[in-house]
Amino acid sequence: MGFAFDLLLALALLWSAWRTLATPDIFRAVILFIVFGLLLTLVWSRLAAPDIALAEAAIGAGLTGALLLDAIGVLRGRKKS
Amino acid sequence: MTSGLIFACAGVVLFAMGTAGVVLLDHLLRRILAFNLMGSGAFLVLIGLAQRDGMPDPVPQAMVLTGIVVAVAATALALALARRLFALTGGYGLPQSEAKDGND
Amino acid sequence: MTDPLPWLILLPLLWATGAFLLGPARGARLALAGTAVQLWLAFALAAKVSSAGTALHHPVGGWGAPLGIDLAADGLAALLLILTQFVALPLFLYARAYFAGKSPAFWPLAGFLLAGMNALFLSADLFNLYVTLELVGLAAVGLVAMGGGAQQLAAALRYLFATLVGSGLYLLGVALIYGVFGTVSITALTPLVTADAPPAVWFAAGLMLAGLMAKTALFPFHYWLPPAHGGAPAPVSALLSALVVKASFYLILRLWLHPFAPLTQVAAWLPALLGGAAILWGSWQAIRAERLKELVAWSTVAQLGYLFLIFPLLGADRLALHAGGMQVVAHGLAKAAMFAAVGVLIQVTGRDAVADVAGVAARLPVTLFAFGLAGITLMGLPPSGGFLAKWMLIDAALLRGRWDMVVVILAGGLLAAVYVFRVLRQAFLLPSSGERRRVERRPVATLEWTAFALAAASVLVGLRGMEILRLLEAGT
Amino acid sequence: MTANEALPLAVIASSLLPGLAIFALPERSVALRSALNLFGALAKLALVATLLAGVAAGEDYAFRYAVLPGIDLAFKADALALLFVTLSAVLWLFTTLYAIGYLENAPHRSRFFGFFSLCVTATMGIAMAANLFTFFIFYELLTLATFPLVVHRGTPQAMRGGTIYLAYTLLGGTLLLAGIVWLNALAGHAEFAHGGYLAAGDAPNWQMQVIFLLLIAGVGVKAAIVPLHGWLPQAMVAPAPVSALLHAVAVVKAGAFGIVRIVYEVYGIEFAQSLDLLAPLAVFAAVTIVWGSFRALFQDDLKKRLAFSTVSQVSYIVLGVALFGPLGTVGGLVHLVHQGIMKITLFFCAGNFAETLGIHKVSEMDGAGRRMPLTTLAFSIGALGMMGAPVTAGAVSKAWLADGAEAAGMDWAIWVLWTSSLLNAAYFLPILWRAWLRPAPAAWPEERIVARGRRETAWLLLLPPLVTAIMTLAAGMFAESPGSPLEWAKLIAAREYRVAH
Amino acid sequence: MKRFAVALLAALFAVALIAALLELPAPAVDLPAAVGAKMAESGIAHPVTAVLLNFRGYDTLLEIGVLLLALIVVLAVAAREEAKQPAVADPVLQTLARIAAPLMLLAAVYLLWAGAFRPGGAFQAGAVLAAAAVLLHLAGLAAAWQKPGKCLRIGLAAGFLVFLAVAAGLLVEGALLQYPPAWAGALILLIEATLTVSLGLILAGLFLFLS
Repeated sequence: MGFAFDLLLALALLWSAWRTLATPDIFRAVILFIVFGLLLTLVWSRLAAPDIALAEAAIGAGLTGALLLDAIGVLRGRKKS
Repeated sequence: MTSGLIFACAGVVLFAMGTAGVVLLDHLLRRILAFNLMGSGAFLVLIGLAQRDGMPDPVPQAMVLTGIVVAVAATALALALARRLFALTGGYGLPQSEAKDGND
Repeated sequence: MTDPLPWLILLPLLWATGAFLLGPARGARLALAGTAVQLWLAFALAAKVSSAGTALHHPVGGWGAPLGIDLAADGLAALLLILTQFVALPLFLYARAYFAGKSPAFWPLAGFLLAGMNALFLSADLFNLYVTLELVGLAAVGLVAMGGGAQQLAAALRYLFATLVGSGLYLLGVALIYGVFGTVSITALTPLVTADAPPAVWFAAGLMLAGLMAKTALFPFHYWLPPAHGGAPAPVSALLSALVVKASFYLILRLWLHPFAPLTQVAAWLPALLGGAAILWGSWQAIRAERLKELVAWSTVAQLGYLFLIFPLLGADRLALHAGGMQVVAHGLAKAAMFAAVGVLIQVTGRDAVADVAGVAARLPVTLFAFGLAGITLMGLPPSGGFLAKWMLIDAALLRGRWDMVVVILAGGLLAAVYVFRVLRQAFLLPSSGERRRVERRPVATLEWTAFALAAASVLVGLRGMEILRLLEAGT
Repeated sequence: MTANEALPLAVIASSLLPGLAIFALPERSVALRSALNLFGALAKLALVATLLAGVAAGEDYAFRYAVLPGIDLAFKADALALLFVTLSAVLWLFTTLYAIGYLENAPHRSRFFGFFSLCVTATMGIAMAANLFTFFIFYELLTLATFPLVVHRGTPQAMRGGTIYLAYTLLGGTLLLAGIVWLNALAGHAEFAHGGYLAAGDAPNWQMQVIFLLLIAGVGVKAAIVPLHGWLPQAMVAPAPVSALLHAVAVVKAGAFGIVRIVYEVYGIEFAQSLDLLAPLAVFAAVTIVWGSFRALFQDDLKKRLAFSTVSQVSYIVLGVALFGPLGTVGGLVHLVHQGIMKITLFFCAGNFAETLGIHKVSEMDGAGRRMPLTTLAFSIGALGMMGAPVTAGAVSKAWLADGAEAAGMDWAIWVLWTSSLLNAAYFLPILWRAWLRPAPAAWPEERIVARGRRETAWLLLLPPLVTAIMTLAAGMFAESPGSPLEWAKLIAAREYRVAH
Repeated sequence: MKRFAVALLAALFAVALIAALLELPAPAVDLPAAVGAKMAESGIAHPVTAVLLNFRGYDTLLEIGVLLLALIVVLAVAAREEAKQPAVADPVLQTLARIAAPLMLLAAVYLLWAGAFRPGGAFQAGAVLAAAAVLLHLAGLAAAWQKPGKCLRIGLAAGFLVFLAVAAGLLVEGALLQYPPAWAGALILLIEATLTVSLGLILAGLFLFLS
């Protein structure tokens, strides 16, 4: 059971990572990256590393995602005007 | 196969993907994303391999915490540079041949 | 201050933070005072290492490896510490006059850079080394980006990605090492790594060394260096070319000698091959370069090549190690001097094409002298430190029958002469009458003389060869 | 440090320190600069005189400083070193005087005299180097110090000459370095010794031969041995005092001196002979002697003609070295001095013609002897010396060389000497004929210094060639008296062969 | 072509390395045991925090340096960009932010306190603080930051400075960052508390100076 879940989680993680790089739309890529970060949080808790899970959620997915989204906001704003 | 080893293997793939991404992609934001994937891959290998016997190991966990903070610092720095470059040139790519037309 | 090791790391961190809080004017004063003390500490450390004859250890936190992190200083580390502070001090004087209160980010970034390098030289823990690598890399990128022009930002980003990939590879290597051995302490690892280590260790060694080579701009990973070093403000270029690339080279040498020695023998030809290619390709590009700073930056690519020639020659006679140490010192001093001199040329003439230095000999004799003296070191002409390095390198190559390397070394010296004299002969040329009317800024004496002092040191260090080698022998 | 260690250093410092001080002087402090120059030159002469007296009395002067493990920066003032040191020190004094006069009101004099002093410093180092490592250091220093002098005028032609000079000399330096390090790796790091320090067992013969080739090619560039002579005629774009320096005091002499050291004190004359190295060297020297003289025939540019003459004359020294036997050695060594004195006279005079009247070409020399009799007289003495006319220094050299060739069983070398003498006459006599016997033109090409009273040109320009011309005659007439260059050369040869046998 | 080559290389690398990972001997050094043995002396009950701030506290010191350094670069580069107005105010988001921000502050305090004996600590707490600031900004309740004034600068650097000061002060008695066991808990708490504030400010600054 644990093995199957881990395998599935690992595959989901790799899939989200792949989509992050391969998606043509940069906005979706960033969203996928945040998804990747949340999946990674799960992985950390599976690995009995709750400290990292917390940090990953807050910093890895949260702050980095916000930074990237903001950067895209600038990108889009410029393109429109 | 323990979860540690599974995720370590996933980490290797992630690292390879991320590295290829940093090398191949043109869009700066994507390269930054790829760099983050690369770092996450290395962290996974570190913890996964160390905990391949299933026992938690606080030492690599602390190292990864350090690594995550370093990675976010690098990401912020890269974004700051990329955004500034975007403000100056209007593009999120690196000019192909620079240093030829000295403009500084 | 009983033990100089931790202070060499804490001091620059302290003055860097101080400079961030207090602004550029007071920051510069803090930096100069701090670096002067660091220089003194580095010499004190070298004296201690020499008299002890072995490496000094400092267990951070009192735990000792492998639980805690150890600082360790042997002769090689002491030599690089002295070099770093010795080059940084005049460069900071130079930078203070160069920036004249502008560029407030320079001082804190320079402080972090120095702290990172000192920490790197002293660390005996692979993961801690990763953190120092990032500290050095990000500080260096920040310094390149400080100029703020599109060219500089693009160069900084290129550099950033190169350095991040480099440290990423290194980090994966550390992860593998920890996975296999359960420790990242170099001291603890050294007896554990043997030639029949599992393949993952070979991977780790390969990844770490490759990552560091990318950071050292070894051919063919050199592509990021010329724009970054050629585009940054002159004091920054000097710091980067003289010191920062040496930090990652130091780490390569360190790892090569200590934990990975049983593994690396097989592949020693590879860095040497790449180094040889770097010498030829870098020199050729320097000969073709149109801009002064580009020329000097390409020369760095070439000169770094010599450092990698030593790997197949390392052996019991230690000749190659000595040659490497000498080349690091000589090139560090000379390249700092050369970038500093070129900075003056560009500031005064307002242009940076090689063709624009025509007639400078008459107006900026001190600067030109500095350039020429630095050039002597780069060409490896006597009595400079570069000459001694080349002499020992040729000697080591001959003793092992490596004729191919002798030819490359000699050819590299001649090619260096071509690009150095390309500038010098232009400078001696009388400017055409139209050129002479150009409005020019007066040279700042501090800039000229710091460049000169560094250049003179790069030549005179050749007379202190024995001291340097003796230091290298202590515990390395 | 004892006095015997300090003296060689003092000889070097006596030009190095004034040189460095001169760099720091502002352009307009003419008097101070000249004073420094002359003080240095005179101090050096005094020091050299002390050394000469000491060496004649059998004193040893040596200094060493460890640079690398087993490798020293080492100086020794032996008889051979002093031959060259004395020549350079004496000629430097006159060249400095001449240069002060020549460069009056010219720009960048601080730079010029600074490098000028560095050149002599390097020459002293070359002369007193006690091992190949030290020799190489100063040999390369000489290259670097002469480059700014060659390009001093800053014109495109000067740049071209300078670049060619550099290309040749740096390439030569590289070969020399390769040879020295190779030799060092094979035979260890040893000092020059009478009779050489290499022996048959040190390495395979072919390696010894290749190293010899590398070393000789390295120093042969500066000695302008054909086919490595291409830079010398190009470098004549430099101002006249620099030409004097290149041709007589420092550069070509350093090359020739290097050959002497390598043959006698690295390989040893007997070992070199046993490796079959001397005969090829003699052939190269002979070819150079004839080829240089032959090319000189066709030069209309006066300085170029003199330059090709140097190519030829310097190889007399090499020929003497290559002739196995003490007679040839004496001939070669004494020519080291004689050629310097004679050639410097010629270049001083050429400079006077150019500075005073704007004469640069042989075809413009008509009647110069009437306008400038003293200069032309000095020139004539120098030229006759070069031809080997009796009573001059040149005659002494040639006589000893010819005897040496006979003794070594290389009779063909005598024919080479005769041919060269004929060619010398063929390119010098027309100049003398034009200067003395042809009528002066209505106007000189560019008259700059007007004759006043009995002085035909500035006295600082006139005095040096007259003195060196007198020395040319003295060295010929009093060759056998004690203290003459010939006697000193005999002393050296005696020491080299005493050990060799 | 290049794309294909790099992808192939990466794939080969991944396969080979995974193969190498599957057969590994047991590690020669057992660090978890060493950590366990010394926990009592560390002054902290939670192993990860003990490693982070005591056994390998030096890594953390340098890491804070990296973060501060990144902020300095962001300041140097971003200061030239024109100031941006707060984002368009969204009433729902604003209400949410008004409620969430104080809660997040509480959470941060909890995390900091918890770090001594269970998961949590200065980093997580600082990150939550930063998140609160970012949320307020996104809700239009806080403007993006301009050039930092003296107070803000001191706030940004305080954590690092206290850490440095403790490290330097401890040198008088022993090695770098060698806490006397009796004082370890208190000193680490002092460092963590100031670090939380500074980390919050730095992480928030990375966002707020940029936007």
